[in-house]
Amino acid sequence: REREANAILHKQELLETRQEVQQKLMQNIGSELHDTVGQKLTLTYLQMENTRQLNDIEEIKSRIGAQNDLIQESLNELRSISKMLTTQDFSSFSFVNYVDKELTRINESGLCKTIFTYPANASFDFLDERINLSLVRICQEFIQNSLKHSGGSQLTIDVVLSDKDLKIVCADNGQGINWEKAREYRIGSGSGLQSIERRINNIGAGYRWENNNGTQLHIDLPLNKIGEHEA
Amino acid sequence: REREANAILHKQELLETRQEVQQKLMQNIGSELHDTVGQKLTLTYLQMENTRQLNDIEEIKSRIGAQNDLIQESLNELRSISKMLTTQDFSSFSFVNYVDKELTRINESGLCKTIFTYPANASFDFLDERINLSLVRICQEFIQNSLKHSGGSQLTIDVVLSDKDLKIVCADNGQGINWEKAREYRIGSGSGLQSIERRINNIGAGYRWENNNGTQLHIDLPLNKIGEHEA
Amino acid sequence: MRHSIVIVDDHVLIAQALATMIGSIPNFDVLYVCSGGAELIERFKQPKNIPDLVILDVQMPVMDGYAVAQWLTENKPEVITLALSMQDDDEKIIKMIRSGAKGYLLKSIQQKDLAYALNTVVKDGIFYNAKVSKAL
Ligand SMILES: Nc1ncnc2c1ncn2[C@@H]1O[C@H](COP(=O)(O)OP(=O)(O)OP(=O)(O)O)[C@@H](O)[C@H]1O
Ligand SMILES: Nc1ncnc2c1ncn2[C@@H]1O[C@H](COP(=O)(O)OP(=O)(O)OP(=O)(O)O)[C@@H](O)[C@H]1O
Ligand SMILES: [K+]
Ligand SMILES: [Mg+2]
Ligand SMILES: [Mg+2]
Ligand SMILES: [Mg+2]
Repeated sequence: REREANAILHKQELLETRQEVQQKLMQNIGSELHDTVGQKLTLTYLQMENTRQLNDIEEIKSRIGAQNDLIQESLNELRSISKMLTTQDFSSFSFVNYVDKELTRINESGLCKTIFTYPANASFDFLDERINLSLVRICQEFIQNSLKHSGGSQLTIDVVLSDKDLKIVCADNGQGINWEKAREYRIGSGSGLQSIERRINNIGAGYRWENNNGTQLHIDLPLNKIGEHEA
Repeated sequence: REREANAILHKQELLETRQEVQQKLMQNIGSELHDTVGQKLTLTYLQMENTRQLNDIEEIKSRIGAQNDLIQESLNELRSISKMLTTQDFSSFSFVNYVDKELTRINESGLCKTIFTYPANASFDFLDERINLSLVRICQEFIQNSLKHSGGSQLTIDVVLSDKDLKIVCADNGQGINWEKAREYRIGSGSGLQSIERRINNIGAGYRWENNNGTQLHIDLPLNKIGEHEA
Repeated sequence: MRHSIVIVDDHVLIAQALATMIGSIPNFDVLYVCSGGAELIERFKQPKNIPDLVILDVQMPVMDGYAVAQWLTENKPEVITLALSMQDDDEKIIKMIRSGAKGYLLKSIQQKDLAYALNTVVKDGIFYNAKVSKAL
């Protein structure tokens, strides 16, 4: 009986997290569309208006060529975003795949340089969907904060797997978190930093923040704790 | 005890539907990006390439002007899609609002002419989230089928509210459903037509398909049935 | 030798822009453009409307590119089909090739690349650029 009730609550938590991940992804893609494709097209538009004022036909033609390259780039971004939206399947996926896709897209969009390292041959199948989704939400939140607040030019996520634990280090090379200032935000309940910490606790992992040429978040998930929640 | 279990199942169904609505919206926006902004930019690109081959400077300049109008249009569409993605809130909304937004967007994108009529002053607050979401999913599916299969140029949704019932008529002016052909699809479990019918049944409504200068779906939700599922 | 081309795309303006581009490629002439498979099949009833090459959009309502390519393969195998798409999706490329397409072009193509693709496909019967080779 107790067990059954737990299973149901667990399922519910899963569904809620899945929806949250999805909603965040939509928001991120929405602002990315605006910031990358939108900016590029605006630039193209302005440059073409300038081109129209010129009087040297060869110059005009060479500018059209350059502006068409911008359109080509916008099209490429649009294609990858469109594909991301149409093929995203949230019901079965691994956090490594997701983070890989997400960082690749951000890198290609030119918003920020991104580096993702993970043990290529390792299987992460031992992680259940709840942990996968939670790790995705944590990384999503870190990535958004870095893009929004850090002012840095590079984002790195490293995943290291040992017999004992799964370690994830998220880092940017920005100005670092001003914890004095951030404290105000931490009082409110819905903030990103709080939700990062809450989720890490929920999956039985530990964490450590460092300001070290930017912001670093060290996450440590002991493998022997996995499955405890399910029991 | 029984009641509690029911409430939980109900909540779960809700979360699942919410996620489904969201996922479909993402897919639709993904293919819409491709079909509208993508095609427009592709057209701009091709036309500019052709403009580059010309030798009359005045002609070139007037073409740049026309192509810049296309870029401007693409930017407008991009903005509205980006807004849709960033502001969508699935936790509290009415199906009328949602359908209104969705049809407006499709109309503006030029994919298809759309008309939405509903009693402007009526409140739909008596519908719970489950029914709202189900109605959204049904309309989403009908709209996508019309865009994909009908070949028609117009999509209409009419909502009529009386003391006794809520009537919704979805219609396109396309080639009509070929039920012989559609039967093959109906054997598979995940198809759109099947999910439309299943959802209508689930909320206690009735339906009728008509082929009448296109496809029409008549939905009839008796108001006295609302709330029965909750009891 | 001159080669005649028909372009099929539900976005008629794109078909026309491509037709303009082909207009200045030596030895290739656009016979007409049409907006879907049904129209193409109707036109093909007259022998004078059958070209050497069909450039075929992948995503079209009612009858998509795969269906049109299959129809062409079964009914007019002598006509060379080139697939045309906005997306360079592996799955789409493979499916079009399976349906009988002899090559795959992105819609946002430069004139010189289009010229190269057309010349290659009439010479070798096939045009595999890097993307197609990778997908296969
Ligand atoms: N990577 C970072 N670099 C620099 N400052 C950061 C970084 N991450 C967070 N901060 C600071 O911490 C504050 C709190 O972050 P938090 O994610 O909790 O809220 P937010 O990003 O402002 O809002 P929300 O996440 O709810 O949209 C931010 O406003 C910012 O000042
Ligand atoms: N509005 C419509 N106009 C014309 N034909 C339609 C329409 N809606 C459905 N059909 C036909 O009915 C078939 C079944 O539709 P259904 O939504 O079940 O599947 P689908 O759209 O092909 O695939 P899915 O919805 O799973 O992506 C379609 O393939 C199409 O031939
Ligand atoms: K020519
Ligand atoms: Mg934040
Ligand atoms: Mg369908
Ligand atoms: Mg098309």
